[in-house]
Amino acid sequence: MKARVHVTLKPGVLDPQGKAIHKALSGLGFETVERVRQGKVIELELSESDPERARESLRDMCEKLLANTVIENYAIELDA
Amino acid sequence: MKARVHVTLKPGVLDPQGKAIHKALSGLGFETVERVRQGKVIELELSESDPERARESLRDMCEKLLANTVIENYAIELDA
Amino acid sequence: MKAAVIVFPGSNCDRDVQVALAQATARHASGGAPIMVWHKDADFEKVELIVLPGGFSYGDYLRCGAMAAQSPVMKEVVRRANRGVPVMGICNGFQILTEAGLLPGALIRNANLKFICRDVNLRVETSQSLFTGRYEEGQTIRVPVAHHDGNYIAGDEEMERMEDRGQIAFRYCAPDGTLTSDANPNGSARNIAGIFNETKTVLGLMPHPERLADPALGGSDGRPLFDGLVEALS
Amino acid sequence: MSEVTPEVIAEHGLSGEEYERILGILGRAPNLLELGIFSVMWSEHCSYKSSKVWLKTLPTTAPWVIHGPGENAGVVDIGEGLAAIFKMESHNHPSFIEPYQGAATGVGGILRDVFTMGARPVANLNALRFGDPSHPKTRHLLAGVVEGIGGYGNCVGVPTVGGEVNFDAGYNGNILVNAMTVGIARQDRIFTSQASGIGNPVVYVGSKTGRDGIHGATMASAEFGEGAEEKRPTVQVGDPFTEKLLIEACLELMATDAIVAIQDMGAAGLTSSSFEMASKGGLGVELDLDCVPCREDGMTPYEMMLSESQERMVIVLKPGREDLAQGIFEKWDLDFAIIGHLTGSGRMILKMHGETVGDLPIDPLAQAAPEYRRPYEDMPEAPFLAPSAVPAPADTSAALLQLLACPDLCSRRWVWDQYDHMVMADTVGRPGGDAAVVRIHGTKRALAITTDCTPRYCQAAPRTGGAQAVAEAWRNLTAVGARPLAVTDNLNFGNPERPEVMGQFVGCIQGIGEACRALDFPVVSGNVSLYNETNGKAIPPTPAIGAVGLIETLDRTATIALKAPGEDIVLIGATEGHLGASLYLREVAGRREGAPPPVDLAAERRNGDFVRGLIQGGQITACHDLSDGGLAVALAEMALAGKLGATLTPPEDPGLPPLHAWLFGEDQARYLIAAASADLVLEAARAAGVPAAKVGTTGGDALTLPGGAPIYLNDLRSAHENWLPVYMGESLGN
Ligand SMILES: Nc1ncnc2c1ncn2[C@@H]1O[C@H](COP(=O)(O)OP(=O)(O)O)[C@@H](O)[C@H]1O
Ligand SMILES: [Mg+2]
Repeated sequence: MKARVHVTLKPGVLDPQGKAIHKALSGLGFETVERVRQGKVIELELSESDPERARESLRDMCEKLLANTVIENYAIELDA
Repeated sequence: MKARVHVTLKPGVLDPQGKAIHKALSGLGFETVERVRQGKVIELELSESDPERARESLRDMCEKLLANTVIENYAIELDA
Repeated sequence: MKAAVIVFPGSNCDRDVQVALAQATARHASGGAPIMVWHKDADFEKVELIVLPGGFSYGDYLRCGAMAAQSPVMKEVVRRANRGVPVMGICNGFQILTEAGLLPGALIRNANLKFICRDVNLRVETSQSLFTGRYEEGQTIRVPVAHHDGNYIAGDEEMERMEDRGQIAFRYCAPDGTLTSDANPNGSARNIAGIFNETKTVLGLMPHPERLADPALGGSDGRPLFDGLVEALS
Repeated sequence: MSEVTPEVIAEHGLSGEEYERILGILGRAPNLLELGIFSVMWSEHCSYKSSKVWLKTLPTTAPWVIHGPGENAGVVDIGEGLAAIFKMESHNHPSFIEPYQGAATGVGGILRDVFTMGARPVANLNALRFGDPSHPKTRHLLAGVVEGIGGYGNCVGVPTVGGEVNFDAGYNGNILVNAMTVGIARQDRIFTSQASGIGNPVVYVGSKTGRDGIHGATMASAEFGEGAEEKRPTVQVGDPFTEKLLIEACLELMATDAIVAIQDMGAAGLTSSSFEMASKGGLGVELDLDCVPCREDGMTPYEMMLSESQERMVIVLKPGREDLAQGIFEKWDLDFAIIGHLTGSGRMILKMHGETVGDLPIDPLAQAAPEYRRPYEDMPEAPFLAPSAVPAPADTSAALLQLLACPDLCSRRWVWDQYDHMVMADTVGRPGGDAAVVRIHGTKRALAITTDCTPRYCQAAPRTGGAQAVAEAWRNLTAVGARPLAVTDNLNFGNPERPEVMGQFVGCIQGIGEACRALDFPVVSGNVSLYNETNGKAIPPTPAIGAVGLIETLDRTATIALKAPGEDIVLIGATEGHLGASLYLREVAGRREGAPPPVDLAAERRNGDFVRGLIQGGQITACHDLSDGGLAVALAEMALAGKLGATLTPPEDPGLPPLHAWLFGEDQARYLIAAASADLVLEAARAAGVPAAKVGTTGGDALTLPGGAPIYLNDLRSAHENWLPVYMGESLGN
């Protein structure tokens, strides 16, 4: 089973990378850009076939390692 | 309009981060994990309201800045 | 005094801090060089001080310090820290301490997105700790930084609590001790370079005192930190 | 396996004549795998076919040389049973295509060459050449290369302590990224790649093999043209974390008695490493490709043998030591696999799924590697340009400010701030001085390290330029009080099939050889990078010289910083005011012409030995060698480093050249020193037959030149420090 975990900064947390990208895009003349935030996406392949168990184990991975819940949120997506 | 750009390594390109995360997850006892790849997700807010023009401008941003097309692929998602 | 330096895969200042501690120990007390503890050794001998060294544990992949914080030895470090054994994390060690929850807040990418290696000036915010007893409050010292992710952040309330409890150990400052944004190499909130836990038994700092603890290297402002620790713990 | 057609042969960069030779060696047609192996082994990159005959003319021996060229890196005796092991290598083409990864893997590769021999790497340097600052790609390439070098070196925990950066339109389409590593080993623990012992296991360690950089070695030998960027997928990604583990694991294994021979997998990966080991030992090797750790499914023998995946090594173990070795590599979380054994057959036999997929004779292939004596044209040396033919500036102070702020002379702080130059806590002389000074851990001794080359001199007069590069490296080591020991070179040139380019190559090598001989400064390792061209236009000839010297005791060294007010400044060496090919001529007068300053090797040696004696005798307080920009620039750099002003006064001497030539001329074999009093120094110089003159005094907060208003150090500093950060689009003051 394939899964994707999105890890993004919590609202309000400073995002130096996003800010720099925004600045660089403006510098390149992309004037329609109003806000940029950068996050991570982690793609996993699991030998687990039960979606419930997969989701639970992914949640556990996020809490323990994949996200720093002090500053980050995560979202889990399972491939059907 | 909100948009999300996923930037991932091209298939076959070494992903040291993914490799290390995989090892760390195994070390933590997550034995169902078979493969891990790490990518970036960039969330943007655009003042553009025309989806076609937005998509085109995002493609341009990816080619010029957001993705390193030598080793990375990108995918654009527009929020309805 | 006996100290332990924890070695994670990718640590690269482990020897540097071992040398600085060994020299301080030789100057003041017996006890010999610190022991080096491999990250898989969850069980190591009793020590008076635990040091998490700088470097790139696990390549700094995912997030700096994240994987190291989950390694077997860290469970033991957390247990001992909670029992009051002094712990110091330098640079990557500081990042590991925040990831392990022993210190509040987080260290994110430098504001200019670049790795920065240079001497900076630090203002010592308190001399009332095991670690800073040999400095004077308000003293300015010169110590190098070398990091990519040293931009300290914490929530507003957390930050106020830390200020109230005197948990700020060091701040980046101009040579005359004033806190300016030019003196802040990485964008850290309130120019913070190092913090304590509530009981001031755990210290995390981004600068590397072990790199200027030997006059042959062009300065020794880092030395009192090691001397003070050895003296306090012997 | 697909068929070997004439197109396939051409794609592999083999000429018809070379293919005939292959048929002769095999007595049959090669299969694709075998053809691939021939192609990489005979590529310019691996075989040195165009340069070999000339490299042989370089001096390579001295009583202190332990291993000269022929090993992974050169080895010299540094006393106390220790050896310095070092080499420089190019990663030019990959860095142009993907600057971050290209530069990063360049650092990884040169580190492996050094720790393969048993050394702990203690210092990295990098010699970089970029195109014109106004070229649209330059900024991006500079940013990526510097970030990549830092990204790799910082993570492995080896300080990056020095290097050089030049800008010239001649590199617009072909930048140069040359990386150097210096390591330290015990003399009784030096490892080589010479295999021995029939039946001994051949072991693979490190990272898994992927489809990285297949044809990379061939690419590095092929000229750039339109569409070069299409070759992108061959880019390799470096994993410095794995490299760090590999260093520690290899050094741990090296402390045991388990290793017979060891070799990193560099260009042409498993092919050239296993070939080289067997060939040096006069043996054969049989590999079972089913055992090679692979990152991807379904990899073919061709891909496995030609992959350039990074962070991998091949080791021949003593029999019975497999478990010991495996334990160490597993402790460090690295792959470990026994992939074959040595044989007495003299052949390389490759097996997969129980079948022989390749069978090549080792010695004939190695010995029959093509060697070309390519035709060359002697390159005429540019004519002498009289100082009086170069206009004086309206204001010498303004000219100095302009020079100090020019791309080739401005401060490189923006670069080295991104490199961890202090990790390992032995960096005594940080970037910014003449040579980096790295303490030998646990001792009071130190290595001095530098890289140097002045391509505009090499372009104007290859032979003089080659000699000058060596002389400048020697001078930089001397200026910190070190005894120069040996050289590694990185010869970057265009297409050797063109006689003009070959002429530049030959001229530079001759100059290098002369200088190395005269200065007792042998070449112990190096690398040649040819075909640095875009659309038929070659880069300026760039023979980068890396060099290492020894400081016996750290309290007898010197830095460039002025130390105290009221001291005398003395110029050592003769000044004729050579402005040909100088930076003053280019930047201030806007001209590029004339011969470079002549290199008088006897004077170089005499003056250098004299200065080193002063430093070792503790008689002077600061020392700086003179090079780009001449006297005025050198003094400005000393003032900035010491945060102390100075006043420069030309001596009363009827033979003095015109003032601007005296200030900015680039005559060689010169040093500026500061001392409490000039008298003793001048007297000693007279006794030694060394030209010396008092030219100024220290003090104040400004630099005062004859013929100009005083320049406050703050203004001097902003001129010097701001160009690079401003160019890179950064706000200042941070
Ligand atoms: N320009 C040179 N001068 C002296 N020795 C050289 C030069 N170029 C290459 N060599 C030597 O030739 C040998 C092979 O070089 P190279 O193929 O670059 O090494 P590696 O395969 O370890 O990368 C090395 O011993 C190297 O030091
Ligand atoms: Mg090699």
